[in-house]
Amino acid sequence: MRARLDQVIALLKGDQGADRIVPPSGFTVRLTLFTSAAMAFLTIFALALSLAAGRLGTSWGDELARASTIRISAPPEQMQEQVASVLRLLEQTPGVETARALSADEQRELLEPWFGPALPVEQLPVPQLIDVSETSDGYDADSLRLRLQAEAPGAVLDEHTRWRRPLVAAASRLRLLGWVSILLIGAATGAMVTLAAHAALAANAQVIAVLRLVGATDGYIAQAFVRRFTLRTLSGALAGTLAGMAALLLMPSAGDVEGLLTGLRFEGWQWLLPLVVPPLAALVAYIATSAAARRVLGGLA
Amino acid sequence: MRARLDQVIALLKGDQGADRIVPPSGFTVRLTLFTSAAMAFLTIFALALSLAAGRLGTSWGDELARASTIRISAPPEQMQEQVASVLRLLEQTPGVETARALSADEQRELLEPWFGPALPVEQLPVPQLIDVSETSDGYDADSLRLRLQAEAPGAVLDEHTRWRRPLVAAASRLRLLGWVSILLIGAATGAMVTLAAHAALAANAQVIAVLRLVGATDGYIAQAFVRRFTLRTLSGALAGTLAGMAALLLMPSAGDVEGLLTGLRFEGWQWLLPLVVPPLAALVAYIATSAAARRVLGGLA
Amino acid sequence: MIELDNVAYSYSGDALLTDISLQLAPGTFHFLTGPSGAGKTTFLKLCYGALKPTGGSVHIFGDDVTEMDRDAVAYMRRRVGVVHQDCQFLDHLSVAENVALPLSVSGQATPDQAENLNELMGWVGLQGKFDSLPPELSGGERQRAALARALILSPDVILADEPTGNVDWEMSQRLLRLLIELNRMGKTVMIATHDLGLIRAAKAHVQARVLRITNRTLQTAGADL
Amino acid sequence: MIELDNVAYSYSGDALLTDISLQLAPGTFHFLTGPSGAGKTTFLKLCYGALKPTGGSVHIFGDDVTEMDRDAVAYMRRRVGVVHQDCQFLDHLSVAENVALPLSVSGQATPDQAENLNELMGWVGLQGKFDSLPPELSGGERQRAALARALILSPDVILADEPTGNVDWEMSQRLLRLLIELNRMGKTVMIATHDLGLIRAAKAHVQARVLRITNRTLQTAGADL
Ligand SMILES: Nc1ncnc2c1ncn2[C@@H]1O[C@H](COP(=O)(O)OP(=O)(O)OP(=O)(O)O)[C@@H](O)[C@H]1O
Ligand SMILES: Nc1ncnc2c1ncn2[C@@H]1O[C@H](COP(=O)(O)OP(=O)(O)OP(=O)(O)O)[C@@H](O)[C@H]1O
Ligand SMILES: [Mg+2]
Ligand SMILES: [Mg+2]
Repeated sequence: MRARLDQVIALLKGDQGADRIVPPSGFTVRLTLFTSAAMAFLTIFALALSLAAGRLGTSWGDELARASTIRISAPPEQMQEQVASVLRLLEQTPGVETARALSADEQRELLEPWFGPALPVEQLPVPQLIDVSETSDGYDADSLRLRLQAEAPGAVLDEHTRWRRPLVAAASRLRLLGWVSILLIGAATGAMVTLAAHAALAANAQVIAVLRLVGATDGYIAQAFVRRFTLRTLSGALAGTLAGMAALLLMPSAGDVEGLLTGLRFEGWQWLLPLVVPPLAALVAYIATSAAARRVLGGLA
Repeated sequence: MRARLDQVIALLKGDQGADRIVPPSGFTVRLTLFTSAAMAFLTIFALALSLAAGRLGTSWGDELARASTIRISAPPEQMQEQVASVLRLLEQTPGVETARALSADEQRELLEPWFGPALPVEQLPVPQLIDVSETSDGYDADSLRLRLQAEAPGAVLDEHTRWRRPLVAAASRLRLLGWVSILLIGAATGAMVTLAAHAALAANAQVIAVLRLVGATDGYIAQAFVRRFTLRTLSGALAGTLAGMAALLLMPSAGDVEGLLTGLRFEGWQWLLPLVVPPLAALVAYIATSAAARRVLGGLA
Repeated sequence: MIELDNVAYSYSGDALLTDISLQLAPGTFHFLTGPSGAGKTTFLKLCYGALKPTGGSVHIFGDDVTEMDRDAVAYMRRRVGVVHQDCQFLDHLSVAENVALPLSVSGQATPDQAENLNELMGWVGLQGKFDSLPPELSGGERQRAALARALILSPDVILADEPTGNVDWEMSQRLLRLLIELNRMGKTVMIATHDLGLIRAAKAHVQARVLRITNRTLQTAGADL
Repeated sequence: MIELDNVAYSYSGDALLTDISLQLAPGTFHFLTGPSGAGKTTFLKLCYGALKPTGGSVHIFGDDVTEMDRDAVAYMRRRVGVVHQDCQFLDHLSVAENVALPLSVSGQATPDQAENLNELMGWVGLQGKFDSLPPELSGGERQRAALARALILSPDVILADEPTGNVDWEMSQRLLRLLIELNRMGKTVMIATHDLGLIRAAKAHVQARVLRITNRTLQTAGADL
């Protein structure tokens, strides 16, 4: 561990001499720089998409309120009995948190916009409403309907916020898609940085052969290349990340719409999340270049 | 034009001899192959996302049904008059397509689930409902409310499908995002293929110098490289495209949910759309390699 | 065939060569000597259009080098066989394919060239190396492969830069005989070398003119050899 | 210093070298000759561990080559100065930096080495080329830079593969004198060359042994030189 740490410190300090042995520029280096920048940029976008989808799902889920209503229409003499049996039934139903019959006042309030405040609810054949709130798992609506039919023929289950369920599902698929994109982009970044490092080492085969011939150890040669490519990838990814974050900041705000789609951006601590991207890219580059260097060196006497 | 065509035909046929002068493999070639494959894969995903978002927007938009209701509560003696004035007002409102007062039967039907079929609608102070359907542009709800207040104090505007509007906006933003991703990925692909081609040509500087020395013309040398890289990019992009399409086919179907989020996939003729990606990538490679070859050759005597 | 008229050349700053005039007539045989770094390679490069003179004018087969476009240079090179001092090959092609490269590149590769190739490979002692890759050749074998490649198109002019730097005495005699033979067939030959023994040996068989680069200019070496 | 015991080597299939035994004692001076393609370069590569023998054993400074790990080979190379036949450089570094490369690579680069470098560059006639880039050197200048690079670490053994293939006679004498001087200081020197004149010239100044590769094995050349 200690040796590992020393190695990392040596990597960062760099060795003036060792650093010069790698040709300063060239297309392979530029390629590495650009690849990591572009991939970081795309990663930031995918990350923002995932987080936005996550927020969307949460906010839709909250508004779903997990509430439904049971409406019992029955002749006045049977009403009391049916209400009681439905409440009993609901108490035993898994997935139902609370169930409560609305009072006459509450029912009048609900009907007020339709009939005005003067409506004599008690004298009309108004059905009795039961407010049901679910647990987060929810109940099985179909089986509840069947049992209601058996116990209280006049009861109708009205899942008035059910329509939001597909939206929540859609949001969670969107989030999944975002994470899949991040994985894809991450894998592509890794593969491309690896290939770019390989290409660079292949292009510098002569440099490596010369160094080996004049008595450089494998560690010395590998470090020079690893350092160069790790730093290039780091700075490329950093540039890409910053550009991505800037682009997100500049995205037009959706204004009122935000209530539902809470915008393609980071919020609060999430702004720290993209900062993980450059070190990760650098880590990939470190591993890729080390492996590539070992491979190329292994082929030399 | 004719010369251009001959050139393309020559490119596709290839010259057995000329083809062999480019080293058969190497990291830069593999890099080109992989880059174009990965980028095509991502492009397919972004494309599917855009199209799905587009469909989502359309289907939400359709369900929005562009309908609202005006509820008029008034003493029976004023009812007729208020209904008439509201209908008159609506006729003059821009954005309203049709407006129609519901008949007593229709109203009873609406209330039936609440009070049963025996409800004497005519004898109750039931408000009169007016069904309003909008043009696709929609009307200005706030100004309509103001004018209603002035003309018929008992009228209440109920935009019962307004809540879907933000969803449609969200879907269209998602579609925009998809197209932005495609643009980004496209630009990144172009840049990466360009850099990979440059890197490959730089790595093959000796080959080019030798060919030039033994009397090969610029056209001969350039064509060998351009052909190689165009074909590699084409096959890489083709592989990536097919993989992307296969991945989309394998995506779990959302079942019932589809009503709203019509799935991340292509439909009908849209399956032809991704097939545009490989030729486009090949075109980018063709242009990039030609330019790079001209540049490298220009530096040689 | 090749005419230099008051040519000067400088890579940067100081002139390396000045005031050089020379006519390479068809069928002549020239040696070029001079200390290391005098400009022999530079002079040869002027002769095959790899460098454009910074002063004076060079005509190759009657055309002014500074006025040739890139394709004209490529076509001209098919008539001038050059053996470079640091001979390079396409490392992924076999030696035989490398030697035949000028044929493929100029679209003259035909099956009946095979015998020609065979004979040439035999002359330069590479019979057994047809299918080797260039990195598997020894230093001297590379030079000989480069000479064979320069001769495969049967060029009118042969410019060889230290073609015998890495081969033993017998082999260098053999290569010299090949060049003398070609000269007898009417080719113009110019060999840059620092091997005075080779020049002496050649003088016994052929009417050779010895040029020497000293003091940045070209001089005819006297009978001192 | 370097001991070969019954060494055989084959690249693939047929053996190129067989049955070679040799001891390079400190302070000795050897020439290695043989026709082009005989295996001189191969033999030298065996001596500095670039190739591992396919038969027999090679000991360098007492260690068996086949048992050395990669770092041991790297450290060993700092004690053996090698001039390669196809000398290669880091093309983006100046000639002076290239010559000093073994110093930087072994962590011995100190300011007081500057004078040493200066002197060495003077000996090989590259005073004016400190800041040139390797591709700007002439063929002979490259060889001399390679020799300087091989000597900068003041190695115990110097192996040179055709170090005078591209330089004129006076310069080759100058380089030979440098090597003889180093040999007098106790270094072991082995030069592969096909230039018999060079060997003859050396014999006047130093007790040199001439080895010849013929029939796939090493023989001591007699007084025929
Ligand atoms: N591309 C270049 N840029 C700058 N200087 C150069 C370049 N090429 C050669 N030179 C210099 O020009 C001089 C002559 O080089 P040239 O290769 O012509 O010598 P030469 O006579 O062939 O020597 P040798 O016998 O060693 O091959 C040398 O001093 C060399 O350093
Ligand atoms: N990597 C390799 N693979 C296969 N064969 C090789 C390889 N390197 C050299 N050879 C063959 O081994 C033989 C000896 O090569 P080597 O380079 O040792 O010769 P040399 O004596 O140095 O010749 P020269 O004087 O021409 O430099 C040659 O015939 C060569 O073709
Ligand atoms: Mg030269
Ligand atoms: Mg050799």
